[in-house]
Amino acid sequence: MVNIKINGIEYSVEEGTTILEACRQNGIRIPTLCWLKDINAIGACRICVVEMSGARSLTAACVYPLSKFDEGKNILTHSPAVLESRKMTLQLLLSNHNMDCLACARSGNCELQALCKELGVDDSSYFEGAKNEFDIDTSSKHMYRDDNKCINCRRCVAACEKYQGIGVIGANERGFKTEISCAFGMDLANTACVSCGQCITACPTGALSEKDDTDKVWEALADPEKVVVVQTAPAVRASLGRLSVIR
Amino acid sequence: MMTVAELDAIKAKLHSQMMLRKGSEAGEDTYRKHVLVCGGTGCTSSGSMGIINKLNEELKKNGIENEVKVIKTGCFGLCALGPIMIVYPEGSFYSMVKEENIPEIVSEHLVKGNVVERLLYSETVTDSGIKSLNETNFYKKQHRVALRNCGVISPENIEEYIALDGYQALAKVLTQMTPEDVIQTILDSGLRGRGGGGFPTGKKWQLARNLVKDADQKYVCCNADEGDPGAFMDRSVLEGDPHVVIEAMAIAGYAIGATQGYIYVRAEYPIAVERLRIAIGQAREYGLLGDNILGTGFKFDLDLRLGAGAFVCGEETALMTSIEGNRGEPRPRPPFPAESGLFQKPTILNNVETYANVPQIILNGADWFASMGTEKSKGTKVFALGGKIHNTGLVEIPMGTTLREVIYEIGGGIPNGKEFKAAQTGGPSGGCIPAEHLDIPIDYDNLISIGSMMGSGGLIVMDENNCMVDIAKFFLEFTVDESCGKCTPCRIGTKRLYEMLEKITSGNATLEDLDKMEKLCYYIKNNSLCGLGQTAPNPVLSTLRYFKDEYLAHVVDKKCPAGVCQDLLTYKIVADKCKGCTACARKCPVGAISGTVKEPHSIDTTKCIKCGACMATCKFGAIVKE
Amino acid sequence: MEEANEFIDRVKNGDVLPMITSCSPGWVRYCEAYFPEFLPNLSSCKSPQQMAGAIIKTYWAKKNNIDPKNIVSVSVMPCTAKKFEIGREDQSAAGVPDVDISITTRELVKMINKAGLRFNDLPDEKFDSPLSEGSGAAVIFGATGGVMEAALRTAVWKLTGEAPDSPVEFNEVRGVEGIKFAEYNVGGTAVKVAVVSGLANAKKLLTQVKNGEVDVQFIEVMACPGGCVNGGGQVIQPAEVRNFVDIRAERAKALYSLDTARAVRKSHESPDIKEVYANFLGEPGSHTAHEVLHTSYKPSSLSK
Amino acid sequence: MAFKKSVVAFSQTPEQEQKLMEVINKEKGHKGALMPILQQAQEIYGYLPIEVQTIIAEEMGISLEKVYGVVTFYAQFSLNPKGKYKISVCLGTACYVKGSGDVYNKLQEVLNIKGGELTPDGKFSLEACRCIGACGLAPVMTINDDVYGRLTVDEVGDILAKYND
Repeated sequence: MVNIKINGIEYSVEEGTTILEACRQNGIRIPTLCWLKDINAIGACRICVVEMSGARSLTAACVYPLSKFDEGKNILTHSPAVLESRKMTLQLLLSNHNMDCLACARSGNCELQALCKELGVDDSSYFEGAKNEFDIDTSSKHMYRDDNKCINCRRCVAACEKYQGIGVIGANERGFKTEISCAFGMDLANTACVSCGQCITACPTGALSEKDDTDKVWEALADPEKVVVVQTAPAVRASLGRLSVIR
Repeated sequence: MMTVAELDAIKAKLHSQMMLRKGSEAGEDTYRKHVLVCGGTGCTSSGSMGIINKLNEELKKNGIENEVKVIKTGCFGLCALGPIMIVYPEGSFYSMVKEENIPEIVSEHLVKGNVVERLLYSETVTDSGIKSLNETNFYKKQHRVALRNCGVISPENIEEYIALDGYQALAKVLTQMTPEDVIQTILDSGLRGRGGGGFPTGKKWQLARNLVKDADQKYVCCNADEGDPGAFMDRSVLEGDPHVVIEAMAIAGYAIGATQGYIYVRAEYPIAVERLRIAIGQAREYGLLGDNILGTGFKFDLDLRLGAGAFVCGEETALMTSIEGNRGEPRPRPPFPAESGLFQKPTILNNVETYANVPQIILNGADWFASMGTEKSKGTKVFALGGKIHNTGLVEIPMGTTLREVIYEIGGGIPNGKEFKAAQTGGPSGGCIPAEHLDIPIDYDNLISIGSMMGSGGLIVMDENNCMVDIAKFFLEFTVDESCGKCTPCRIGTKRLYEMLEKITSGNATLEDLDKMEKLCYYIKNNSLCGLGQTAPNPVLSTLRYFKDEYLAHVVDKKCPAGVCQDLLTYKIVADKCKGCTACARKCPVGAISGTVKEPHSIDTTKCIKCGACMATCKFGAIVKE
Repeated sequence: MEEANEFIDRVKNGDVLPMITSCSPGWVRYCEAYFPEFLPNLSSCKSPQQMAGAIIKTYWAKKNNIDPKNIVSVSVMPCTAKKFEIGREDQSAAGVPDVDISITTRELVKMINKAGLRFNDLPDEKFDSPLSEGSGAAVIFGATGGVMEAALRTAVWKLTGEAPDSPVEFNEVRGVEGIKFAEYNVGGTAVKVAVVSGLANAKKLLTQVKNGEVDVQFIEVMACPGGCVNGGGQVIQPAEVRNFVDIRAERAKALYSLDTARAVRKSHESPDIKEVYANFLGEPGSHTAHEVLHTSYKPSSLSK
Repeated sequence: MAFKKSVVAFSQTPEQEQKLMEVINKEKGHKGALMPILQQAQEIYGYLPIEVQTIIAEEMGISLEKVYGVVTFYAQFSLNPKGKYKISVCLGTACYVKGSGDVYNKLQEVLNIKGGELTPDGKFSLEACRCIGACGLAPVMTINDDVYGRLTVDEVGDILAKYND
């Protein structure tokens, strides 16, 4: 066991537990963005940084395994410096993000949006600057890919590669121009993507979303000539109960 | 398979011959003279290969090809004077040699025996006779440990390396020392990483040996990525003395219990790659790599892995990720490489120069090494002197030598009588050192305390004509291009930082922008995942610290004191110097210059695009830029 | 019904084994692209979505004398791959597509909100007949292992003299593990089955099967880890939730509790199913059944 | 989506394909084989078109996107053929401080192409490169294997003229 202090209070956790999980076990919530349990622990977005005594710079909580070398260290999860850093990280992300929230499929259910609210972003154009302009891939029957809303967290890449063993999307180019896309900028429909949508449910923002066919259903319902017959899958009812449905 | 005895035999056989190159008369050696020609990248680019061929041709013509041996060596260090040729035992130092000088040198010096003074390096020619190389200013204060063999032995002949105690350290380690002894020696020597971080090498090896006891495989890696622009120390060691790195890595393998090593070399160094390939092949041939080395049962082998153009791969975890065949993106630490590095096995990664010191420490002992340098920075450091300096080249100085000595005494000062402004160390991760710190002893901790860092050794000297804001912008442009793009602070932060610098150098910035920029710098330093991001703001922070007035000039007065930032310059015609010859008006691409013939002309600054064509054509120096 | 029957035929006639389920369109596309050599192993049954659509546009249309061209068959699915499946070849029993529009759970949520429905204030209502009363076996399709259990319930019932009290619970194939194995003694013959979810797990299992390291007769493959409950079309849970709550297990639990609550828990006991077979299909695997409820596959050459 | 196929139609000789297969089979067994294979493939073809990357991906049993992701990360790998004469201007600090930026701009002006591009006739390709370690000759440029040191802007014209065959 490793004895550490979190915000000054003593705790002891199993060796190898990350700072994030150690805090969670003791009721302390650290915000995350790019971390997806088991498949995407890469420390890329830097939202989950914390202060740790003895460290030269802030430490990403999601990928720091506590060991005997950390005995007795004190971890500050919400110090002013930490909160300021998390806010600046968000402002940097926004500076290269298409902030068209009002027309976005994920408005109200977007993790970037929620974090901006939680961490008090009050000037979304604080870091004005050049933005990438990527083409939007609408080639597939089931989804579209809008990389102008992508924050490079790579959760979708992890889902496609680790869950599905397919990996037709990934990080291409380098630096600011890095883009999550298919090989040679190919359309998703020309790749062996099996349209399973695991990347969509992994995506924190509106960069990946299913194609909306509801207008066609409304049209059919309104058409007196047509008889509309609807069948529902068993699994639908298991996830329909989410609060946002029943206002 | 070779035994220690055979190793010693080779050494004995060649030793006397090698002494010729240390200035003693040729013993029973068949050759009476050795002519060493520099085969480093700089000199090769200036045609030293042609010089060698011409030399061989001329020697045959004069029938003395069996008396004079021609050897292609590594870099001597004084690149500014390349191509370089030295004739032993006299040690006559011919500089800026051209092919057409060869016939004269051969007939006059090599045949008749009188040195062609006209072609010698001027400084060595004094009225009291020819000064030897080591007395010249460039070499006097140097102390060559890592560069010991560079410019002395032929890098493509393992036996010349063996002749100067090559692989004796490995023999000593394998036959007389336990792995723990080796680590203790390195610890006691106080050797710290020469890649720039300065982590104690002994400690790194100790961790790799002890952290994971039952690892089925461990790795020894060499960081020869040397991505810092303006740094070429590692290149010179690899091109001049590749075996020292091979021997040191074998010793490291024995110390931590690894049987496989990788050297990660930049693809931009073809000559170094070639020399390493030859050296590894010869080492295997002589049984100094592979199974049962020197009959001691120790097994160690080495492979080359080429970089492919990514500065970030100089960072240790990125380098390992690259060797694993991926995008060279750094990994979070811990786990540190000593616990889980290459292919998730315990790994040590040291810089070329760090390894170059190891055999010497083993042979001469930790105290010998600890006697050099300062209290916390032991030994010597190799610097690559470049930029606005006379003696561009390679300099190895004991830690503690001051910057003034390096620039003025060894470096020969600033050309064209210009004023020294700053020295930049540590490349894109480093900072600048202004005139006020010229007398600071160079070592890890001092450089960090003044906001710069040791870095790998690139030392770029800048004079009054360099604009420090422009230099900071240059480094940020580099980092933006070389960032791997994985983490937010570096991917987006450095881009915003670069845009802010562009705003300043184009005269559109406000004082508030300066504060915002400084805050962004500390944010990037504090939040980036790896060393590249954490140090990317250093060039900005250190220029802000020492040259704040230049920033203010750009922001408040909209002026660039050094006359570099195009947008802030205005071209003006000095009325009394202008003869009205209309040459400038005709050259101006945008018709911004007006005036009648023979009358002083004037430039309409609103139209002027500041291309400088008028200034270039004016014969009377009537056009100035401020 | 059809799948259990096909499995029994394959075992009896010594056809290609192991038989692999074909209800997950993501998995079918994966098989066509990455393991074309296993296409003969795929059950020729259409997916439940397509079967339901086919029955609606054939039997149900005739029964209510509606011209199939005037029927808009809509499906609400936890899956985005269904949007691709409706356009596949060999999926139009009545000469018109079995399913015209497939929307995800997320799109249904949008429609509910747009329509201003307030479920708490609405009385419970039954689905319209036919096909109104799904059996317990059908409900658990959404969890990994559910299709296998459903098929086993019918297959075991058939191979053990159609006893009404034939086994109904096959716990070995339940649970969220990516790869599950089980062996059952069915009427004297040992039947080895495997259940995988997540295509990376399918890749591992199929490679083992190809190399002969694993001997199984019947495999259920679900493209999405945990089965359709964790499908690509489901309501998206933020990382905050999915990192600390096992969504797959929670949602599966809901389906298994619905199953135990149902009176009818085996497909062959469902009155609607019986009616369709009696009035239209005849026997499982009959010619009509083949025409209406079965499809075909072909390798894909898209860039991997 | 802008499909980034290379500008030149792909054609390969049997020897090239045979050599490529040799390289793949030799390296495939070692760990981290992708990088050496890509480097040697670029040696064989001069660049890495989709056809070559597809062969490598299939032989190694990895996705084409994995290969493409690695290729687009490193500056040395190129999707388009380089010019008959590869011009590489060093923009390292030592050269930059001595004016290699002006030489680079002059070249772009004379050749009428931007950095990273190829002249329409395929003769010259121009790129800026990181320090090649010849700082003693700053500012430096290389054209294939020839190295030009201590460059001035005016020399650019006549250096290019030497490569007119």
